[in-house]
Amino acid sequence: MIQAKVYVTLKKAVLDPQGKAVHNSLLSLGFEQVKEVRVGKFIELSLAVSDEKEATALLNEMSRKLLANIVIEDFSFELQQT
Amino acid sequence: MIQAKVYVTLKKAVLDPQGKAVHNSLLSLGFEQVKEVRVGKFIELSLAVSDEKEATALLNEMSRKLLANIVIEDFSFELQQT
Amino acid sequence: MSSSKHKPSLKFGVMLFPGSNCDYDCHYAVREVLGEEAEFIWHADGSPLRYDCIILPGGFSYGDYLRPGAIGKFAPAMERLREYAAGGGLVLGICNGFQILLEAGLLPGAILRNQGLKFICQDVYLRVEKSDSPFTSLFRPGQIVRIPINHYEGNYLADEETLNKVTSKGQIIFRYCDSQGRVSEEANPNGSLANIAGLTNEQGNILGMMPHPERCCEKELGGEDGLLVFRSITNSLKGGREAVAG
Amino acid sequence: MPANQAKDSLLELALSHGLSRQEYRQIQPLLKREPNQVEVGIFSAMWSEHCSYKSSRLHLKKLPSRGERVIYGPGENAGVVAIDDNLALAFKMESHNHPSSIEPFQGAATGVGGIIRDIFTMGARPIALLNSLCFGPLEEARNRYLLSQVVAGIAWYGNCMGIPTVGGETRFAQCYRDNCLVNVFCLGLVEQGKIFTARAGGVDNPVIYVGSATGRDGIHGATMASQEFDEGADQLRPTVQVGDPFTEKLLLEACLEAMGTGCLVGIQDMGAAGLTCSSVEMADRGGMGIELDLSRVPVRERGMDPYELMLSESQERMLLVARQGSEEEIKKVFEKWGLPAVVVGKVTPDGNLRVMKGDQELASIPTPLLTSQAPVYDRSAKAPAYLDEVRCLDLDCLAEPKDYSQCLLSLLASPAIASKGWIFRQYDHMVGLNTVIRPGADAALLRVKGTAKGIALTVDGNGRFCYLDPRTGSGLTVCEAARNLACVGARPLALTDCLNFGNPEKPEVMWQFSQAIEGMRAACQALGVPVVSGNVSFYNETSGQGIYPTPTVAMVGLMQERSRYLTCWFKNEGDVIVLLGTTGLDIGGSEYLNIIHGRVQGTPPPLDLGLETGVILTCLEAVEQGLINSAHDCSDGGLAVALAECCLGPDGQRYGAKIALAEEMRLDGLLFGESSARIVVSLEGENLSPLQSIAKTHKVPVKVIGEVTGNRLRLGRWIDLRVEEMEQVYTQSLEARLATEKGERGR
Ligand SMILES: Nc1ncnc2c1ncn2[C@@H]1O[C@H](COP(=O)(O)OP(=O)(O)O)[C@@H](O)[C@H]1O
Ligand SMILES: [Mg+2]
Repeated sequence: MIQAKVYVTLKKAVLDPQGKAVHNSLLSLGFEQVKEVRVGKFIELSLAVSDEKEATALLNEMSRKLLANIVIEDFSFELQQT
Repeated sequence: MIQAKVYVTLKKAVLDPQGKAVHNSLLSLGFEQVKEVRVGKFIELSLAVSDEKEATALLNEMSRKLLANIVIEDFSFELQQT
Repeated sequence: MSSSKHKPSLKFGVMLFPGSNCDYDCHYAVREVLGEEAEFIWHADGSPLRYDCIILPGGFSYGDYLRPGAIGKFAPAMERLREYAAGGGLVLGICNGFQILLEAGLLPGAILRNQGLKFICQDVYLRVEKSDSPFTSLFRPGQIVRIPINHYEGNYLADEETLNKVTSKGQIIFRYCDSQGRVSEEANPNGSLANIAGLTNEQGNILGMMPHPERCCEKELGGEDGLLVFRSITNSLKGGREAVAG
Repeated sequence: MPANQAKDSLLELALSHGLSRQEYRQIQPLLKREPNQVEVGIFSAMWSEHCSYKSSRLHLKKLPSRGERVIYGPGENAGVVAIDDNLALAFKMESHNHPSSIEPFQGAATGVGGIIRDIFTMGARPIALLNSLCFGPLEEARNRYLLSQVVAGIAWYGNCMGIPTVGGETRFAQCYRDNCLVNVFCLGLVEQGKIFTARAGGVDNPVIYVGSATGRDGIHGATMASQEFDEGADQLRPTVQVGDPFTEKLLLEACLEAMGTGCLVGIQDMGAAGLTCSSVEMADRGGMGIELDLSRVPVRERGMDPYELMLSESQERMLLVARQGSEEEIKKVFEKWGLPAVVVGKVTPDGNLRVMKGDQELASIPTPLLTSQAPVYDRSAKAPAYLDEVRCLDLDCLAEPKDYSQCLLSLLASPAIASKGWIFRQYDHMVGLNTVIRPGADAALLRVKGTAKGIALTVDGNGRFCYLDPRTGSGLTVCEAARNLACVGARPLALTDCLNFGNPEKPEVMWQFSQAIEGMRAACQALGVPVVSGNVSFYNETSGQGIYPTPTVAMVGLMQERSRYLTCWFKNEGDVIVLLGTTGLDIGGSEYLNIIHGRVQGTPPPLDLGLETGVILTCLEAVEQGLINSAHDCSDGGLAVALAECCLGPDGQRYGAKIALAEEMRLDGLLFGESSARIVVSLEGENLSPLQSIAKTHKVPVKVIGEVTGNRLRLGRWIDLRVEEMEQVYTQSLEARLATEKGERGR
């Protein structure tokens, strides 16, 4: 079994309305130390796979096809054997 | 400057409709190896703070107040000096 | 109430995804108001599509989970839609239908959460940027129309190259404007790039738009501007015999 | 475990569910043996206030529930009322107050999900939603957070379902700070021959579970709604349920399709107390028993025990009884929609709820013990002491405002009065292609496709009036709802209510409750409006602090010829403005007194049911004869606010007015007093005399008070404002207050 964590984030060049709103809220709550906020997705998957290479290939494919919209988003992931 | 990554996830016992829908979709795309999917949030913040202790305290407070809805969500974070 | 003054001669298909919720409304607008035939296309049905025009209706296919349209794009019927569209068939994607077309790569760009982050249901003004498309053949160039929007995610985005391309190729069909036709930031309800409310593919046979024309096809519901979209479609399909409105 | 220690822990369990010791002791003699843990759970849930109506039942019986058009009254999942020989409307309102104060977004969302299931359970396709919301003042961040999250939750669920939210109401008072009210209403359309009820029938017919799998959500939910909060309410949190409108949409379509197969005998949604309540109610209504096998129930989590399975309140689930042999056909329908359908039991002849796990019997209870033999209380009632104090309002000590224009602007800016556009813009109010009058008017109007008919909807409540005098207040609430319908031109058909009160074990609360029922009964009888469904929410208290007694009423009206509908806005320059009804010195309990003087005092305006009926009928007949161009009732803010609102048409269609009033009383009373039974209408001069003769037959005073003209509202010498200025204040105030929303949860 492999536990995977996929991070999906908006591309740098894309304005992040949600991040901006969270930033504004944080500022108005007095957290002035916050300089930038970006909001992305964090997807946890359990894979019935033991080989990390296989898992990596699968995750690349899943992310490209579904988990991220590569027109506007980047993705990355981490694996952990369990 | 500290770069923080906050992970917000639904509590274990809480229904994750989004995760369920993504899981079903992955299955029907033929990714039968996927056994579970949970969808959470991934928030990246830049903090104009140099002390990690201070950053930790801030992040705890921000998460509790705004970033996570602690009634149904858990959060965790990682720091990185930049 | 049905305005079917003539015998229906055209057949529209309305694609039904799990979670679509404007499917009946589109069906109603086509049959009862426009007076043409309409049929539902079940998402899981993979048989070839034989229609004069296919509508991808609004709603929340797959709950809009992950991203609007992200899951719907894999439906077997969508595979058929690609073939149908490649053969030049007319496709109208409304709201969630537009989002699915973007996710499927049948239209350029992507949609983000509204700038204000809130759901918006209200009438907006649109300027018709191109009146010689099959979807706008009965509009006057630059005509200002009023059609409701209804979405969380209508904030259209594309990279610079794409924007230049869709602009220069005349793919932008509708832009958000004010009642005087001014395309401005104030008149932009959701933050869309260049106030884009609707655009086509390069071939011009697929239109995606956030506003809901099916919601304003009858006076009783607050306006008939939306009907002009449907009438334009039938007009083009029938060879453009109808005269341009007022 | 020694026997009496086990008994103690069962008592503990019952108490933790909110049962009293005495109630717990009643179980053994009824059952004629000691209950086990699962049975105690089942008894506790079914005997909870929420499921048993034990404190309210005796009072609810007093409400008129019959009428020529009533097909189903209270006792079903929703009331059903005929609108012609073929079509009927199913509707009901329900509260989700407690879950919403714990988690406002999900609490409100699952409230919407629940009421929608109640409607399609009847075989009706839901076509409209309403909501009634009460919060603490918006000055406090926590209240702004609650309001925005509740609205977002309702929007998320309703919008995703594709059911338009066409109206609602939103009120504010300090007493709702820790107990916000979230009442949601749903209406569906059904052909009379296709109505379903929640009855089990036919021995050995399969009981089928459909929808989402069962998790540990909301265990204790029904009992949570039957308990006061204390500061330790946080501990109740793990019970929060998360909604899945996508699954509900599939469930809706699948259930309606399954109903069309002719295979279904009965159907019931799983709401409060989940599997327990749904199976007990189905069995009981059908006079049958039900046997369930828990090993077949679809689960989301591992290791759930029978107690949890029976009491889980996971959302988006239904229980069906189908004809034997039709299992496969039913399964096919649900499969098409991607939903599980699992036979989990069967109908039995013995009238017992029997819970099995494989071959092992876990519980066996005759259902009447859980329903008709559940405790019923005639709780003692006593007028609260606060009344003497708050009811005396010495007008001589009340300074009259110096600047009435400013005063009107302050009222227009008050969140109770200001436009709720910020809220209803977030609701899809057009899907379904039926919305003829959108939110923002006195009542919403839906068309009934294929007919000339229209259905008008309104929801009203007035906690402040009810606090000062629950009987008059609730009567006035019913009248206001009927008046709102009359203003668009619809005749009242029937109503549904949510009765939101404090702790019924307090005699003062019980007094408020019984008085409110009295007022509602009287008004319903006078207006001829039956109460066909409803819901009671008690224990809206935190640390002993209760809410205003707040009966909320959603009324449904019918227009035979909807093309004649009216809105409240002035239509033509030069039209004559007329006031139907009479103005008394009614400052008590008014929004003016509250906002300008910061007082909640006095007595509400008198309830004159004869005049109310007359004014409503006058308005209706005038609409039906095409005599008038606009109609708007006077409510919060009185005549001056009503007139201002008439000027502020949608899409910037603004009209001014010049009004002359005789100074027959204190000016603040004249302008802002809230005398009931008043409607402002505008019409062409030539229609004045026919209007007068209609009014005469109903003994309704008619007064010409002015004319539609220009772009200012001029009210005597006292008020002179540019309509544009009023509009700005009116349309932007709520948003401006909420813009200070920092997203903070504020706890
Ligand atoms: N205040 C009330 N007025 C009239 N009828 C009521 C009232 N409260 C409850 N009822 C009726 O009692 C029955 C049980 O209500 P409830 O338990 O809330 O329904 P459900 O089980 O569908 O949630 C329903 O038919 C409801 O219409
Ligand atoms: Mg009104």
